[in-house]
Amino acid sequence: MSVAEIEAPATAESYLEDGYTLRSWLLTTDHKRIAILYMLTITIFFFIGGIAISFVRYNLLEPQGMIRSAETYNRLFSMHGVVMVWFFLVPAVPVTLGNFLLPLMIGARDLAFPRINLLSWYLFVIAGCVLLVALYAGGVDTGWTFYTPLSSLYSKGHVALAAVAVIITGFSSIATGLNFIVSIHRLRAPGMTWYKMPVFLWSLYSTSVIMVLATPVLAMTLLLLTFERIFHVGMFDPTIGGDPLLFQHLFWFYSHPAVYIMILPGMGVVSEIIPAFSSKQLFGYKFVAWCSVAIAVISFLVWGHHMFVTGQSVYSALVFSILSFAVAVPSAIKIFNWLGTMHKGYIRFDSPMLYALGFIGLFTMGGLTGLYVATLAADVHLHDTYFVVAHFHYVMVGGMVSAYFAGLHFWWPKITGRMYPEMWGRAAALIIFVGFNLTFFPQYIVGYLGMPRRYHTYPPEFQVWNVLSSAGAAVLAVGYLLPLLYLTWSLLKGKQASTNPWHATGLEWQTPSPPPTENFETTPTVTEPPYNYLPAEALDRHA
Amino acid sequence: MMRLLRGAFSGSLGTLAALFARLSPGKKEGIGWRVSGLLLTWAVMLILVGIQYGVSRLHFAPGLRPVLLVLSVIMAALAAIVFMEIGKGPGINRLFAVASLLWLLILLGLGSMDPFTRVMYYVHPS
Amino acid sequence: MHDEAVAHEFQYASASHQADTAVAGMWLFLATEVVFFGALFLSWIFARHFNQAGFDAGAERSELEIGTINTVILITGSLVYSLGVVLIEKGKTRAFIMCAAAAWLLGLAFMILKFAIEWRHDLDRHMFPGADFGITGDLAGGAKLFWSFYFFGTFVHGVHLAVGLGLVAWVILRVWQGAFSAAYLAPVLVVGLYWTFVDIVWLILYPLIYLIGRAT
Amino acid sequence: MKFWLAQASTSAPESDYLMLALVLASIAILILVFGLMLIYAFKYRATNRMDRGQIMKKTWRLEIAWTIATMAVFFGLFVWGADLYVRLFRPPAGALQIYVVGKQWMWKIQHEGGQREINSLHVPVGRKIQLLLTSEDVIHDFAVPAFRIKHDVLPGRYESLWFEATMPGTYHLFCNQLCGTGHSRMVGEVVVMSGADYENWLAANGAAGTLAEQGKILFMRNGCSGCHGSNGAGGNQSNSTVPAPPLAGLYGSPVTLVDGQVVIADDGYIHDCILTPEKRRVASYPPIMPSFSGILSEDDVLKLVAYIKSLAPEKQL
Repeated sequence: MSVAEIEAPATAESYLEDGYTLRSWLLTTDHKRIAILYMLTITIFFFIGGIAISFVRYNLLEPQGMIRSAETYNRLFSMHGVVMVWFFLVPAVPVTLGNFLLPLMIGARDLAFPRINLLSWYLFVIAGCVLLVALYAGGVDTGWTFYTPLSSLYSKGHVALAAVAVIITGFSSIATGLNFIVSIHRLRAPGMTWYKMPVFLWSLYSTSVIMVLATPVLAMTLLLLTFERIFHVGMFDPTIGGDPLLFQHLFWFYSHPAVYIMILPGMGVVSEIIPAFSSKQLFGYKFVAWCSVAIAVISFLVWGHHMFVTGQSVYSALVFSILSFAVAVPSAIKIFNWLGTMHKGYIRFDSPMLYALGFIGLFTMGGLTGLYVATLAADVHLHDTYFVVAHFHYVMVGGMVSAYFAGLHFWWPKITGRMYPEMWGRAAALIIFVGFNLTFFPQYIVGYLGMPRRYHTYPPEFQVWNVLSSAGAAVLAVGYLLPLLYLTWSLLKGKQASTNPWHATGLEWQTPSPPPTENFETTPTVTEPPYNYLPAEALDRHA
Repeated sequence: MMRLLRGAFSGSLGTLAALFARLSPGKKEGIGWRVSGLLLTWAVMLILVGIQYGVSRLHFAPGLRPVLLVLSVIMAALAAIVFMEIGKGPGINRLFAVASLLWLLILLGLGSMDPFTRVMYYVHPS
Repeated sequence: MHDEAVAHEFQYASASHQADTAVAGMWLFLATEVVFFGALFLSWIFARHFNQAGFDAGAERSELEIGTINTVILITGSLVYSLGVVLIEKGKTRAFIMCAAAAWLLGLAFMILKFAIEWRHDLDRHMFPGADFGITGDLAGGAKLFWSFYFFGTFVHGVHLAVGLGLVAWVILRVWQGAFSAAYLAPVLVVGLYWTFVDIVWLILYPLIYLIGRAT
Repeated sequence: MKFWLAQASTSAPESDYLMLALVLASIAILILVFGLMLIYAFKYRATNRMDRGQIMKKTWRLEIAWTIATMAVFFGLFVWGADLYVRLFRPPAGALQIYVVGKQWMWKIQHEGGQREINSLHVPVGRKIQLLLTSEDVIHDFAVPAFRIKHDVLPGRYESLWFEATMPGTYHLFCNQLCGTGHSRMVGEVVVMSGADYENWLAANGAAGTLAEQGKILFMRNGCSGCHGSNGAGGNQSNSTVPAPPLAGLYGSPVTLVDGQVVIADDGYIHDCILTPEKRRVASYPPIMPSFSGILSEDDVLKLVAYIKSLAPEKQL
């Protein structure tokens, strides 16, 4: 079957030309093709989630709500949350850029378990279909957090279906993480020591650790929830002495580290782009690399900070609060190291760099407001208000989506062999930055003023901020539609890309764009440290 | 340092497996000693289950509860070391196994901290 | 004929490189299973901590004898499969098939005892925590929690064992066909790891279900 | 358009100082990060061919410096926030107790004098108020932004939350935990009044007896008196058929449970004894107390608790 001979075919035709039938795509085990399949799938989900939230922002234009039914409104924001978290943010960078680049970056021909990789995409698609069935049947109204006993005993939405969808996509995520970890351990090319790996791989490794060790807990939790939902009795049922807070503990044991599933790969992308466009080595390589691991480990120790006002033990709250501050330290270190990389560099402002700088700015703002909600007494006031909404959107959308776009623009020539129109790329980066701040900065203020999350109607004094936010959302929507248009355009009309259009270092830039099916004609031997940028050369190049 | 720890860890597992083999009669090489190692482990596990069952029949004191759990943990460890041969193969096998236990500890430790320290509601002595 | 011993997927340097990697992959998968069941164990801690009397009263009604026999069966199943691995490594393919078949039958015996006999017995005694639950009065709540844990936990474990039965059957078939042998053992080892792990999970569930609640 | 939020409780200014510190720290860091980013972007643009000089190489000292600086700031913030938090959730002495029951989708409030209101809470200014919160169905969350307080309201247990209002006025009361379709309608108002106005309000809304008096009626009607005696004197062979613990004087006193644990009989304990008696069974009595879960609503339990409290001699602990 998939057992092949050692020597690869000598013809180095690109992976895109390796068969044009639907079957050659749907049954492929090539990590690069699977990355493309994933890219198409998550793009669909990104826009499904986007449409749902457009209705939400539309509703909030008026204090009494533009949408008449509160039930519909609840289902819209719940669907937005479920789709965006599990079907876009969690998979986004790892399964697309990660899948495509990991073997290239370690000098391997594929991942360790190519068929499991394909299986993980199929699981993802099946999960997506189950979710769409749930959506078609009427959706869920519990928010993406599925808190019991609302979700288990009271909700009239299709909680069990949605939970099953999330469980399945969880297994897809576990399969991906498992593949990445084993590949990094076992398939590095000769000479590719741990400290010669690009930081992107360190962050993918850390992300995979979380995927592999946190996701199973979510699966078990949602199975328990489904059991309780079906049989009307279970471990979270307060009427028989079950503890609804147990659900929150288990849920956040996954879902807090999951935030770092979303952000760590983004940090990895930025750690590649900043040195490339500064023509300079990454400042403090070992610190940045180990900070990813530290974030992954500490992220497991902080979940209780979602529960400071839920009736959790005060002692637990104290422990979780101080650990939450601890997890912010490595993030801060990373930001300083990126700035250190820019220092005395030769900085170019191509679109990937603009997105990356946008990431640093927005992520800093998101991270700083994370301190507010990690501070116990401040969280008492801010918990479950729009402040929290703004905070995690700054991290996950301002940070993560910017980083995804940065990476997409950076490696687009490698993936597709085409260049996109640079001016459009820069314009979109700016529009997204402006639109994003217009959308979410007002939410910090309205949150501090007390507006609760997930409100279908609200007191009129909050209207100004909500209208501002909705206006920003319209700008943001334009910003997100633009790349869809010009990147698609580039596939048809874009200029042919050279092997290394950005003059970047790294193994992936030494193989043709797009790469051949077997990635490298002969397995490379690595001798150089990563980010071996020579400023003098850069000077000549731009002279 | 890491290498030393790793060496010590896999070494001790190997010793434990070998110890079980040596304790048993039979040839020290070939299939013989591995088979007798497996059989001996199995016998030890059966004895432990026997103890667990016997104690439970006898309506034991509440203080013995942790002991019953510890017996199970010992059996699980024996299964991992002897049946699953955790000492063999690449070192990452051990790394993964240890990581899973560490994360299990985090989950159970930090998770149960809340119920064990929670004051359901306390009235200040007014 | 294709020589399985030297062929391997093109991202690997050698067949043994690939085989070792497959085993490592299984270990990592089992690590995910540890935290998966860890969540179940945490729910046990919570439920029992807040409702000790009721929870233990529920546990007292569990079938200690069947549970103990099942524990012995699973331990023996792991032993037999491990013996088979030792034998096939020495080229004794037929002996492996005997061992694996015995392990499979033991697994089946567990399933029958657990779901056809014990579960039916439990259901007959109205132990399912539904409308006509057999334990009434003050302790009903905690007992319901116990029996929720029981049915859910044994079900999830049973699903794992069912998957194990499928895998062992597949290994027996492939060894029979000559696809796996001493020269190419990775799938045999990988399935063996999973098989014993299902046993380990039961070893932990056993005291949680049958033993702890019986203290006086 | 509102830019600032009223500070209407004693903890509000404290919470705001903490917020202010956080805002100032964030602004300083934002200026640093954005400033460096913009300066570097401009100064070190590729088209600027100025001599870069020696590139910074040694990183350890720098890395450790900013790691320690960050940790120090963070630790300070942690201590500050933790201190206020602990004080916020430790119930004060001598507070006026008010019971709050959340249900889909309304707030039911009961005063000690028996006055009841829905979706509004009247309190006097300048007095410590302790809220005892519970829910009849899902998890709700009682939040008053102007007081900077918030706590989840869980089914099956009491939560305590206290505040001292400092400014008469009417403030928003929100449910902050998604609780189903009507979540955004589960809002109300907190009316802070002067002491005199509050007394007038209490008098004008006088209910059918105090909470404890209403509880006494329930005590008779639900058969509690059958075992515990008509005045909560306790049961023995002489005055009732079954032995049951006396309730007079129970409140606030230590109780020994079957497992040897000693607890103080507080609101939560009595609540549990009525609804889930098996959970914390008292020693030296047979386990015959039936559960009233599903028979008594949370409001009724409140009244019973208030009645049992009223049987305790005035204790000065």
